[in-house]
Formats: sequence, C-alpha cells, structure tokens
Amino acid sequence: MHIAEGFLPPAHAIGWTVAAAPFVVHGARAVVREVRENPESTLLLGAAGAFTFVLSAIKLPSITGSSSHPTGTGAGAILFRPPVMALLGTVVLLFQALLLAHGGLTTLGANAVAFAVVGPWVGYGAYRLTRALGGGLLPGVFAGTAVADLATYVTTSLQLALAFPDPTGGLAGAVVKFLGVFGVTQIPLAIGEGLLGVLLFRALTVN
Amino acid sequence: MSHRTLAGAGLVIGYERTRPVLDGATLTVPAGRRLAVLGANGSGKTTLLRCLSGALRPLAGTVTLDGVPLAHSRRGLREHRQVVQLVLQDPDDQLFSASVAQDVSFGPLNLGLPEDAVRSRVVEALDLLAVGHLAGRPSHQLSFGERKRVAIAGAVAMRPCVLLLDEPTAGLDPSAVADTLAALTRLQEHDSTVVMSTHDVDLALRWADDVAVVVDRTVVQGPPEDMLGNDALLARARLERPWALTVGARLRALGLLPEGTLPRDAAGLLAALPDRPGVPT
Amino acid sequence: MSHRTLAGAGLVIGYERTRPVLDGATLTVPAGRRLAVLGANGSGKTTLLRCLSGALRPLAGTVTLDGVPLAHSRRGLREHRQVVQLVLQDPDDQLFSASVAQDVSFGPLNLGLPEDAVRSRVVEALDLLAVGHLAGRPSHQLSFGERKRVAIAGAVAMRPCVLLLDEPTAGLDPSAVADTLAALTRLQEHDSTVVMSTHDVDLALRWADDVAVVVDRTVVQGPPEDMLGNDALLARARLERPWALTVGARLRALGLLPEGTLPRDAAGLLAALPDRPGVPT
Amino acid sequence: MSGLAIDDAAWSSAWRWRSPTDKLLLCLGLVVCASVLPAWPGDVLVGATATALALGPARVPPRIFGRAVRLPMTFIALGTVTAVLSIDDGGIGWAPDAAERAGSLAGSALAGSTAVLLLATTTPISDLLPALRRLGVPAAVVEVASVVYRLVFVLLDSLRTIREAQTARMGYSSLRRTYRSSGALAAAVLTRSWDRARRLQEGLAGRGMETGLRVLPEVLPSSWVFLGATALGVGAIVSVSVALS
Repeated sequence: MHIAEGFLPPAHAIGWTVAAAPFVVHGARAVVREVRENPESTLLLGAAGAFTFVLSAIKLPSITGSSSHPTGTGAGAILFRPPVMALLGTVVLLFQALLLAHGGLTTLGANAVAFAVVGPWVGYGAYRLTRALGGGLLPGVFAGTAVADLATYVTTSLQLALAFPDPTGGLAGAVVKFLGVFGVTQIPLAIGEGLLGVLLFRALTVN
Repeated sequence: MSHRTLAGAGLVIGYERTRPVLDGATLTVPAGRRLAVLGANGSGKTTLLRCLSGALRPLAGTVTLDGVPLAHSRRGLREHRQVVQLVLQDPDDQLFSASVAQDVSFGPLNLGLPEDAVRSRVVEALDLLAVGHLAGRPSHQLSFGERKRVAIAGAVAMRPCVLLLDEPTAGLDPSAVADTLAALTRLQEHDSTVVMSTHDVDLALRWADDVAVVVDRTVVQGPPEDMLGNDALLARARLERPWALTVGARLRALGLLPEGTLPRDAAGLLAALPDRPGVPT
Repeated sequence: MSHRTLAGAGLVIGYERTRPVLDGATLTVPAGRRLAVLGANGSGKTTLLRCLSGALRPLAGTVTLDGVPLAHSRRGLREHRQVVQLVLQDPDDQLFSASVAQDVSFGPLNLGLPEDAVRSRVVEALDLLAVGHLAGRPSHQLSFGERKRVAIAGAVAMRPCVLLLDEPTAGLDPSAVADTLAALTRLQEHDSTVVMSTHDVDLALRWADDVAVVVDRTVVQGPPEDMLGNDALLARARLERPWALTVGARLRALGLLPEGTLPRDAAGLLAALPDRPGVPT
Repeated sequence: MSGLAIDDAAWSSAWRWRSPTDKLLLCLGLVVCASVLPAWPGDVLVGATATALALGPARVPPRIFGRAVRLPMTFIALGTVTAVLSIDDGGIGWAPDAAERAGSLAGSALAGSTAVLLLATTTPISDLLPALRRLGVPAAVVEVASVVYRLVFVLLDSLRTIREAQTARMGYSSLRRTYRSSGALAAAVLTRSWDRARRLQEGLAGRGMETGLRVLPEVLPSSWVFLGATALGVGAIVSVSVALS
C-alpha cells in the first residue's frame, strides 16, 4: 500500500523527498543519456512504464483468502535495471496518485524510496545473488520479485514507524507494530508476487 | 454438443457513469440457425454479445438458455461458459500463450480434462477451423487471418453449444472471409449454433437465417429480407441496404426476376436472371 | 501543396533472410488521380506503401518523385517525408499522445514551423477530416473510426502532396466509410494526391481512377474496369470480381445496359437501367 | 476503450480549460494547509473547500469524487489505528491521547487526499506534463511520461480483454489456474507493450521524429481572478485556523 497524501508529518515528507531525489535524478540522467543516443528508446521506456503501471492492476489472490496487487518493483528492476526503475517507478507513482488516488504528492518522495529505490535495488540484489549462487533464471526471478515486494513494504513500515514512534515502546515498538500490520501480512502476498514473476518470465522465455 | 436456444429479454446494459448502451434489448438465438447481429460501430453489438456470454451482467433483464435464466453466481457462470463461448474481434487480445496448440489447450485444460482428451480437443478444434497445420507455430508469426481462426479454435475447443463471434470477418480479404464462412458451416454441422456480429449488410444477407439489428439502444429481429429491406430501420441504424436487394427489386420491377425471395448475392442473381434477352421469366 | 507524381520502378523489397516480398514491382501514382492498391492480406500492399513513403529501403529499384530518385540519406528522407506521408492501418501505431491536438501538432513541429503556423495546421487538418470537435478529447476516449481519422489528420497536418493510406476503411461501418471517403475527396481538392490500399474490390471499383493489383510479388496497374474485370488476374491475386461488373456484364448481355463503361455501384446501375419493362436502351 | 474514472472526470470537467499551473498552485496551497494546520478547523476547511470547488464550479460528478475519496480510506484507517495503538509490557492498548492523535492524523490525510483529487479530477495529465517541463524536468523525461500516459490506456484495454477471454475459458476457476492465467496475462501485456513501442516508433518516424516527441500544448492562459481567489481563500483558511486553534 502507498502512503496516502497528508499522512506523513511535513518534516518527514520533505526528508523522504530529499532522500529519493538523488536516485530519481540519477535515473533521469540515465534516461536523458539513453534518449539522446537512441531517440526511439523514448517509446520503449514509455512502454516499460506503462507496463509497470498496468501490472499493478492485476489482482492476485493469496492463500489466506485476501487479495492484493503486485508492486511490480522486482520484475521492473530485473527487466529494466534499478537506476531506470527509480525514474520509471516515480513516474508510475505520480500517475497512480493522479489516476487512481493511490499515494499522494507530498508522500511521493517517501513512496518513491520504498517502491522505486529500495524495492528494485534489494530485489535486483536478491536476483543477482541467487544467480551468482548457482540458481537458474526462474529461482532468481522468484527471489528477486518476492524479496522486492517484501523490501518495499518493510520500508513503508519503517517510514511509518519513524513518523509515529510508539508513546511507550518508542521507535522499536512502532517498528514492531507497523511491520506486524504492513509487513508480516505481506509475506504470503510477496510469495504470490514471486510466483507471478516466475510465471511471467517463464512465459517470456518460451516465446 | 447440441444446439441450444440462447435468448435475452429486456436487457438493460450500461457501463457506469453513462446512460445504458442497451435499454430493453430482446432477442432470441434460435437453436441451430445462423443469426447475424447487425449494427453500426458503437451501436452496442459487442456489449450485447458480451452480455449473452455472461461476461457482462445486465442492469435489468435476463439471459436464458433453453428458457432457464442465467445465474450470475460463480457456479452459474461456470455452467454458462461451458455452453456459450464468445470470440472477440481482435485476435491479439485472445492469444496469450506462446504456441498455437498451447493457446487452444488453455480452455480444455481448465475444464480439468485428462491430457489425452485435451490433445484430441485441440486437434479437433484446429481441424474444424482448417488451421491444423499451424499447431506448432508461435502465434505472433501468424497472419491476421490465421490468428483470427486460431482465436476461434480456442473457443471451439470448449465445445460450446452456442458460439458468439464478434466481427469474425472484419479485416479479412475475400478468400479469408470464404475460409472463415466455410469453417462456421462445419461448426454448425458439428452442432454449434453460430451467431456473428457484423456491419457488412451484404455478408449478413448472404449468410444469415435471421437478422437482429441493434438500433437506438434496442434490438429488432426478423428474417434477413425484411430487416435488410427496411430502409427506415436501416437509416436509423446507420446501415445501408444490401446492393442485392436494391438491384433485385428493380430487376423484378422490370420483370426479369420471378416472384418470391430475392436473390441474396451475385451468384444467386445470375442464376435467377434469364439467359437470353427478351425472355422474362 | 500541389499534386506530384510518385512512382516506383523495379522495386525489390525484402526483409532479411526471406525471399523478397516484392520482386520487381513498378507502379506510378499519377498526380491528382485516385489510385487504389489492391491485394489480398499478406500480398505486400503495406510493404509497397512503406517503400514508397521512404520508410523501407528497397534492395533494388528506385522510388521517384516527379522523376527525381529518392536518396535514402537523412536529408533525402526528410525532404521526401515533407511531400509523401503514409498513414498506417492501426491508428494506435500513430497516436502517441493522449491529447488529440497535441498529437496532430507533432509533425508540423518537426518541420520546424513557428507555433502559430503549427496551431493553424492542427485546426486545418482536423477540420479537413471533420474531427475538429475532437481536438480537446483524449485519444483513449475515441472510437476506432474517430482514432483512424485523427491518425490521418496527423499526416495531413504535414501538408503532403501525396498521401498514402493503408486500409483506411478496414473495420469501419458504412457511414464511417462514407465519412472517410468524403474526407479523402476534400483532401484531393486541397491538392493532395490520395492512394489507398484495400482488399475491398467493390470499394476500389467505386472510388478509384486507377487500380494497382499486387500479385505474385509484382504489381499490375491499369484502369479499374480492366483490372477488376480480369478474372485470371483476380484469381492469382486471391481477390474477387466486384459484383457490379459481374451483374453488369450479364445485364448488358440481356440488352439492358448501354455500351461503354459498366456502372460502378448500385446507384450507377439503377440510373443506367431502364425504368419500365420491355424498353431496352 | 474504457478509461479510468478520475481521468474521465478530468477530461470533461468544467475546469478543463483553466491553466494547469493555476490549478496546481491552488491544489498545492490546500495540500500545504492540510499538512501544516491543525485538524480542527484547518483540515475540515481544506476538505470542505476542495470538495465544494470540485462539485461546484468544476462540476465533477459527485459519485466519481465520492468514490475516489474513499479509495485511500483503507490505508488511512489501518495506518491511523496502528499509529495510535501502543505496545508495552502489558500488551496492546490505546496510546494516551489516541482519539486526538487519530483525529489529527486521519484529518490531515483526508484533507490532503481531497485536495490532490481536486487537481486529479480537473486536470488531465497531458496538461500537467508541460507544466513539469516548465519546472525544469528534462524534456526526455516528460516525453517518456507522456508515452506512459498514452500507453497505460492502450495496455489496460488489452489487459481487460485478455482477462475476459481467459475468464470465458475458465482461466480463473481455481487458485492455481488464477496464478497460471495471471502469469500468461502479465507476459502477454509485456509483449504487447514492446510491440506497441516498436510499431509506434515506425509510425512516428514517418512524421519526422528525429530527436524527441515535442508537441504543442494547448494555450490555457492563467487567470488573475483565479489566482487572486486562490491566495484569498488559502489565506482565509490559514487565518481562521490560527484564530480558532
């Protein structure tokens, strides 16, 4: 879930925006360079962004009976590499805020850190690590997409915990609370997203 | 499979936020007969077919199969889908597997059939559409006409009693149209009732036993000659009168065609015309 | 704009690793006349148009404009595109902007025109296609026929002397076909020479001044009556004879039609037939 | 093609022809008020103002606006409850000032969401992107974003149709089949997106694409009256809030 508009205290909203900025700017530079060298990559990158947006419209049921939408951060990172995902992910988050009322403008920075930076990088790391340890493509994709999903929501939980420390339990107590609500419940859904990633890549490699 | 009667009564179908696309549409797909659903683009043909297939739930009215109303429950829809299949216009939005055979096997596999049965269904469906030779090919390598027929095979492999086809001939050249029509005839002989939507009035006249015109948010149904010869109806529906009826009527007035039904296409017209000058039949 | 003569001579066009799609195709688009490029699906119509537009470089042969060969250099192509524009069959292959007005502005901006000139080109192009009222709408809310006309407007805004249209009427209902043909007539009066590819023989007979049939990897060009009355050619091209020629020939044999050119459509046929029985003209 | 409700509202809103910069400033003013001012009366005033403007002069259909406001509600409710729960040795309980904190948290989130929705339901993204360009975002990035916006609808259309075709052939009749179908669906949409990009590139090359996708935005002039009213309104919300709290 994206952090809704106005949910974070102003200082946190600004802080996370500043934290996301270098990654997004780095991604933007990469995109500008790519487009200068190959003008037609504008269309490919646009298609990649649109795919990431549309992927989150697929509804996945979970064994626990609830259902959720994939984050798309891991699949995007494996397909398009994390630096580009930092920019594309942020564009997608902006569009989700304006087209679907998911997330917000002042919380765009915080959501970008979780969905466009941490998720893709951690997921991509898990993918590369699995491959390096001798796992094949599909185990790598599973690890990458599942871990990216989980890392995204752990980050969201930490962001909320930092913003709302527990009056008695302090920061640690808040981390436990938010991870319990936004992180642990995500484990079956992360596995689900991992499975979807495997099925997606399997279908692509057969083609 | 066997022919079964699909019908819709008083269907009000709307997408959110707008006034209904169809408002009180009633039609019957007579078992075993060829029904053409005619209408201009945007008239609601596709919406109507989607509703009959169970994909869209009407705001009011009922869809019935042999008189039994369709229940829009999970189970009701599952039963309905085993009987009624819809093939949409754009084949690219229906072929989602890597190879042709794999794509056609999707439905039968989901029916829980054993592998042997699935295999024979795939072969049967591809053969009925005369595309058996494409089984091992990747779908993105096929021509548009081939993809259209493979998409139909995907639905045919479900062995539907009623097959609804949205614009099956749109974009096809004359020989591909002829191939598709021949395939539909084979399906009919295989006990599938076939419904097609089209805006090609000449094709509808040539092919259909019955015509349903989608006009002004409702449906008018009747014999092809009556529907396609009704200029007021056609104008409201933004359609044209088939040339065969226009030319046929004049030739009959000239005493060159016998009484009775007018010929439906060029071949029929040539057969009905006298061979030599000055000998009106 | 002015009418200019586009031609291709001895065109060999192929994609790598396969044998050529066209092998020695020659055709001329006479300035100011309507040319229909006829062929079955997969015959190479689209390939031919893409080559004439400069998008595909032929393996052999030349494309000429008023006799001057097209140079496939950056500059040569840029000049060619200011004169010759191609509209693809699927409008979604050309509409890249959600805003209709923004999309149409793309071509004129690439010509380096000042903003005011671009704005007036956008208005002019949308008006010529009778879709001025869509300027403020998003392309994803438009119907297929509307998107097709907006895609044509995007090319028309470049003020091409020759406009190549790939299947501009495919998938359109009769009234949308009539609207599109009317728009093409306006373009022609605006000094654009119009070429359309189609597999609709009846339409080609009705509309074209000249017909080029793509058959057996080459092109046969001539007057519509000759090309579309040539059964051997049509069979090789997997096309059909237009009904108007089939029926017209028999009616002339019956002494009901005067000598000279046969009527090209139902209206022409009715006008040429006698009003009362027994008075052959 | 069927669109997205908020986007449809934006294209047909009575404020469609207002300057996107004006609307952006109004929305940002309200968003800042929502996050800085106290829940009462600041957030209430912001929420009421944004809703009144959307349903009144901008003529956004109430049903669409209402439904869009409800969308972030699950997160706001869940997040608020978690924030005001307290864990200590004795287990889980309410934090001391739970009700007050919950009200302030949910209040600013709801007010802020409503303010963003006022922008979203009155301004198509293709009007906002040129404004981003003026704010210094590189042209290449804005052009990529404009292609994303266009292709989202093309791909959503494919997604819906493919899913309907799969459903008709029993693709979602069990958990396992749902996953299998979803994987095929995602792969098919990805293949379509690449194909679309390739074909668009060909289509645009013929219209002279050499360096980028420059387009001419519509002229939507700024209104001094609108900007003045924005400044007055935001000022009034701030003054009333400061006076009452």
